[in-house]
Amino acid sequence: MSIFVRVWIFLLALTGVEVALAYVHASPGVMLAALLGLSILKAVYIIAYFMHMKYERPLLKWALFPPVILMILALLMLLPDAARAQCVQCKRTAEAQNAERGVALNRGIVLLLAPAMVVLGGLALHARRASRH
Amino acid sequence: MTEQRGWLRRYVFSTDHKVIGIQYFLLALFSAVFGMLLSVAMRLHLVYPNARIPFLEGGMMTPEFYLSMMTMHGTIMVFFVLTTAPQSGFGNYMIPLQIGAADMAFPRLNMLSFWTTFAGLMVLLSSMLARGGGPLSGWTAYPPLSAVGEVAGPGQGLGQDLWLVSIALFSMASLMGSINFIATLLDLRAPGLGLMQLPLSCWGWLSAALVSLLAFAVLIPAGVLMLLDRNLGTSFFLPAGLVVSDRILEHSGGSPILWQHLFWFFGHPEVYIVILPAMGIISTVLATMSRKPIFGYKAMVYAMLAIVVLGFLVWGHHMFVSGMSPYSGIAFSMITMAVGVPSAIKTFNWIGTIWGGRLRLDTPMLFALGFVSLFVSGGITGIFLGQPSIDLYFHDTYFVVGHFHMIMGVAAIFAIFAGTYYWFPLMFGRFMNEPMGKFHFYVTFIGVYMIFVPMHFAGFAGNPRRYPDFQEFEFLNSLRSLHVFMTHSAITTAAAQLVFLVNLFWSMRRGRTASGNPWEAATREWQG
Amino acid sequence: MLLAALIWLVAIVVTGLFIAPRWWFPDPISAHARAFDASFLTTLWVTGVIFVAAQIALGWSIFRFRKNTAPAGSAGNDRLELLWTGAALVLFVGLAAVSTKIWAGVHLDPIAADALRIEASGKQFAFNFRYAGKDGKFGRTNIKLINDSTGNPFGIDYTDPAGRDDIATAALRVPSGKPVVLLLKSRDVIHNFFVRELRLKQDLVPGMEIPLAFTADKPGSYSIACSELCGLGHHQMQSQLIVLEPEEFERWLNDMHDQLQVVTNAEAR
Amino acid sequence: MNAHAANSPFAIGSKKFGMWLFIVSDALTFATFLVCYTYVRIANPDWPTPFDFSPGIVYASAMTLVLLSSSLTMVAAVHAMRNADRAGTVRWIGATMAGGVVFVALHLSEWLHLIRDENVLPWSNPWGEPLFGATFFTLTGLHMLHVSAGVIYLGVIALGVGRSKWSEEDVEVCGLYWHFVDLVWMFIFPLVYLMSVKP
Ligand code: HEA
Ligand code: HEA
Ligand code: CUA
Ligand SMILES: [Cu+2]
Repeated sequence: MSIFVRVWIFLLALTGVEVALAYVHASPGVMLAALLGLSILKAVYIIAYFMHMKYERPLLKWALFPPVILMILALLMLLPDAARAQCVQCKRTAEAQNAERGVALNRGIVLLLAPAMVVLGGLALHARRASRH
Repeated sequence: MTEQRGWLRRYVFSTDHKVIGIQYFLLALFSAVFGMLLSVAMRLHLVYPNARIPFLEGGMMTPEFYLSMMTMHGTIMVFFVLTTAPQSGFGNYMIPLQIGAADMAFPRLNMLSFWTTFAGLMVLLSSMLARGGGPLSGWTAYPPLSAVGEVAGPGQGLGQDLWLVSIALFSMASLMGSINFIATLLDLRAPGLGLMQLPLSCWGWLSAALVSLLAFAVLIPAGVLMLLDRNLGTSFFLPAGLVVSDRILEHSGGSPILWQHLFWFFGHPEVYIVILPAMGIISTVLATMSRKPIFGYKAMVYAMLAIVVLGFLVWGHHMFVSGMSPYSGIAFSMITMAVGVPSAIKTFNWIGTIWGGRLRLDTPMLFALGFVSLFVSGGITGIFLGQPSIDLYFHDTYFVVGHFHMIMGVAAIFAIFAGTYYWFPLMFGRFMNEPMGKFHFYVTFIGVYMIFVPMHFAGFAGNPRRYPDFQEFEFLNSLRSLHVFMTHSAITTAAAQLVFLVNLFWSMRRGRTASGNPWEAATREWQG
Repeated sequence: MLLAALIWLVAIVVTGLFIAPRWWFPDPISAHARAFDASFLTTLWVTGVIFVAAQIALGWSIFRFRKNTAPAGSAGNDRLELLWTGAALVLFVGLAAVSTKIWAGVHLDPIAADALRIEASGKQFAFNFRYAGKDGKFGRTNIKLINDSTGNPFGIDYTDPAGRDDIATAALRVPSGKPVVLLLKSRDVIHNFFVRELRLKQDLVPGMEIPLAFTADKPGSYSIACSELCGLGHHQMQSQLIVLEPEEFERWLNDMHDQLQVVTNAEAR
Repeated sequence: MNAHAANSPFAIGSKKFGMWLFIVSDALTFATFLVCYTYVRIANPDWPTPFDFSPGIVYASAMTLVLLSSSLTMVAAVHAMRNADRAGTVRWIGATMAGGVVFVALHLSEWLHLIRDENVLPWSNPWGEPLFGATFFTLTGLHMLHVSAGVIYLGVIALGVGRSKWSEEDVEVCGLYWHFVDLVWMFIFPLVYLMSVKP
């Protein structure tokens, strides 16, 4: 039981760090990355300890989490359009700035394709291995 | 327990997987017949738009009535026929039998899932009668048309809300169903029955359940946001500066493209939810009726899994002309073309399966072979559409309508037919009538080619879809003979379905009795 | 037997329909449209061969083994499996590469700086086009001023000098051989700009302004058809693309401008 | 220890596996809402950032504390059940439910404050971008719905455990759901509140 209390304290501490971070006034991008990173860390602890994933067969997490992660990455593929969808008036003035953002986002798309390809490659490799014997 | 209650428990609120399977099957059958009648009415309106019809309000079919029939036809066919019969219908009936389990993992959830589907269908049907007309934004319901409410024209009031509620109910039912399917297939297999020994039909149901678990989870939020936009004045899908019917709307900040992304994030995987169980059923039928094991079992399984993964990454091919980032277009196109590869593997392996077999050309086998032919014809046209430059012309023309009717409208329907004729002896202890079955097959097979091949040519000529009639454009008038031909073919084909219905119900009572394992199948459901 | 024959028949009839087509694309009127036709034909040939081969093979397997008594076929062959996976992959990637080039030509290549800018706007159920006039600048707009009956479908604010010479029309006139860029918008729901002869289609999305560049090189009049479901009158929503010789186009533009002058003068009085 | 299904590759019971599948799917639902929120925020660069340290952030932090603690009591309930201590289980579940109720109460009072005092509504708010209110109420509302459903679910389980009905697995499955609701809040709190603190 004491391990769970320690996890609980750790999670509270992380929450405190998050709140403090919010008042550091970093740029939104940096802040988003930091907050998301901490949240994912918290989620990992909740899943591992409170939800007992740590005590299950590893196969369970391999079955459950890759699909969710892949789906969420795939969903991110729709974000490049957010910058395109701005109202016409704001767009006129912010055209240049948008173009820049567009390039960054487009690089993001390529990055997003990568996990899909890795998964597929893995599948193909596994298929080959399995067909050997 | 009273007599009455016993009957209710046994046949209506039953938790038995066989009863639920048949309930799903009958629900799909009813929906299919209704959807088919709608399609015939649509075809008639397309070529005789001004025909006088005595019982209708106004004396003829109005354009808004056509559009609402079209919406209903698409929604019913995709959701309540093709997602229901091959997956929930046959799946529920067969999975426990094929894996040697007593029932599904969660029988009560199963019942709940059926009745939620049923409620969804009722809500959908009632939407046609809603004040202000039935919903008419198509089965894809693009905002702003579908989100701004009555100002946008008829059918945008209560009808559209009911449509959304119906879809939400259906999604929840599908989530329950897929949880049940996955848990059953992984947990309840008979001792020693490994995953790689499952019949391919089970793999079809498993992979479709996986897709539906993840895809419907995205459709629900999309539907909720749309309902909020319509009823709470939010603007998730509505940008600033809308002037609809001379009224300035108080919305701002949202984006119509967002809905398209969410809808197709679900929508494309949805078409694979439709085809994966169909592929599984066909693989099983082909192997049994060729009296051979399936060719390349492992390749078939991996091809299905590849379709599951890739199927989630191609949704943007429905949006090439939507104003989406052109870079995304390239990425989506590449993956779309890659989806053709596992489909190609499956096609070759099906041919490999019949190659050298001792074929048994009974009706189920005919439908299975018909499926392969139609799948190739319909899949090939997908290769055109998957190229963004070519889609610049074909998007929303009858070429697309031809594509999806070939591969979904009929290939997947053929899988239902094959499954029905194949498992009928198991379900009812009798055969379906062979001469009637053969007649049904040949007329339907020729008929659907005659309906849907001409659609591709209409597409070449640039004929846009979702047009209630073709009177306004010079270039569409010249396609009239083509459309008349399609309409006549559709009526003939639809009439032939009557033979199927008669055969189905007649054979339940009167069909030739069947022995334990009439097709000499190797799978478990026949061994009991 | 019957089925095998039927499948072959289907393959032959369908191929026949393609070889002697009665229903086909209209003639192309731009370089892009011609590139489209070429790439379409390539795809048609590649997939056509596969289509015929697959149907013939299917029919042949049925025909050959319909009365087979000694089962002979194998249950798998990894070499073959790899072969067709690889072949399909190469073909698909090849087609996608060609397509991407044409796609980039429409949506990614920089638009010519001297291209004629025309605003195109959709509404239920009509298209409107706006030319910037002599000064080459579009005037300010305000949705409160939108009024179709007084001929101001764009809501041009005439207090803005740049807007005084803007010309709004219902048909799209462009000079032949000159690059044109349409700025597509919509005021209510999603519509679509589709000209068959240009082989181009692009949605008009409210809240966005999507550029679409083309250079038509054959004078004539062509239909613009709305190809995105926009409600009750979707099937009636149309306009004309009128490609004029450049001089003729100049003359038309001047005429429009003079008329505008007359109207504004009359208003001023 | 744990009853598990005959041929489960994971050696866990079907109910537990089913709950995990539900969680996967529900996680994706929340992810979709969050992606939509991100989307409209990118599309509207002048997104308001109105939350004061007090009461806004203090309140939300308190809610986080309550929810996290209720997860801890839920862990205790599962442990008690494992030790066949049914009375203890009911007590710990009771504590968890109390946590849930307090969370909802705090949340509702925050909502009321925003609606009544600050005039924030789903279709408009005093700080500009109307979608601010829409996303705020949708995300937190959906989460609150999950918490409320969880409290009812816990109640049903507690009642049954008191009458020696449910098994150890049932309590654990219920716990999974509860922790998941907690987990979702770990994303909503920073993304909805902390990303919108007043600069
Ligand atoms: C069962 C349903 C189903 C299936 C399986 C598919 C399969 C495919 N679909 Fe289709 N599609 C739909 C249902 C389906 N589709 C529907 C309903 C719509 C319209 C929605 C709407 O707007 O209302 C649509 C629309 C649609 C579009 C959008 C068109 C538009 O609106 O502009 C595109 C574009 O890429 C597309 C592509 C594909 C591709 C590449 C495949 C591939 O998976 C096909 C792969 C199969 C083969 C290729 C054939 C077999 C292979 C061989 C014989 C091997 C050798 C072949 C070659 C080397 C070429 N489909
Ligand atoms: C499964 C899907 C399916 C099926 C089977 C069909 C069947 C048919 N469809 Fe449909 N159709 C769609 C899905 C389907 N359609 C979709 C998604 C749209 C788009 C809607 C939109 O734009 O929003 C559409 C749109 C559509 C249009 C275009 C409307 C437009 O754009 O204006 C047309 C026009 O001709 C048409 C015609 C037909 C015809 C003539 C038939 C049939 O008559 C062909 C003959 C019928 C059969 C061969 C099937 C008989 C089946 C049974 C009896 C089932 C048995 C069931 C069990 C045993 C359980 N359909
Ligand atoms: Cu405008 Cu269709
Ligand atoms: Cu698709």
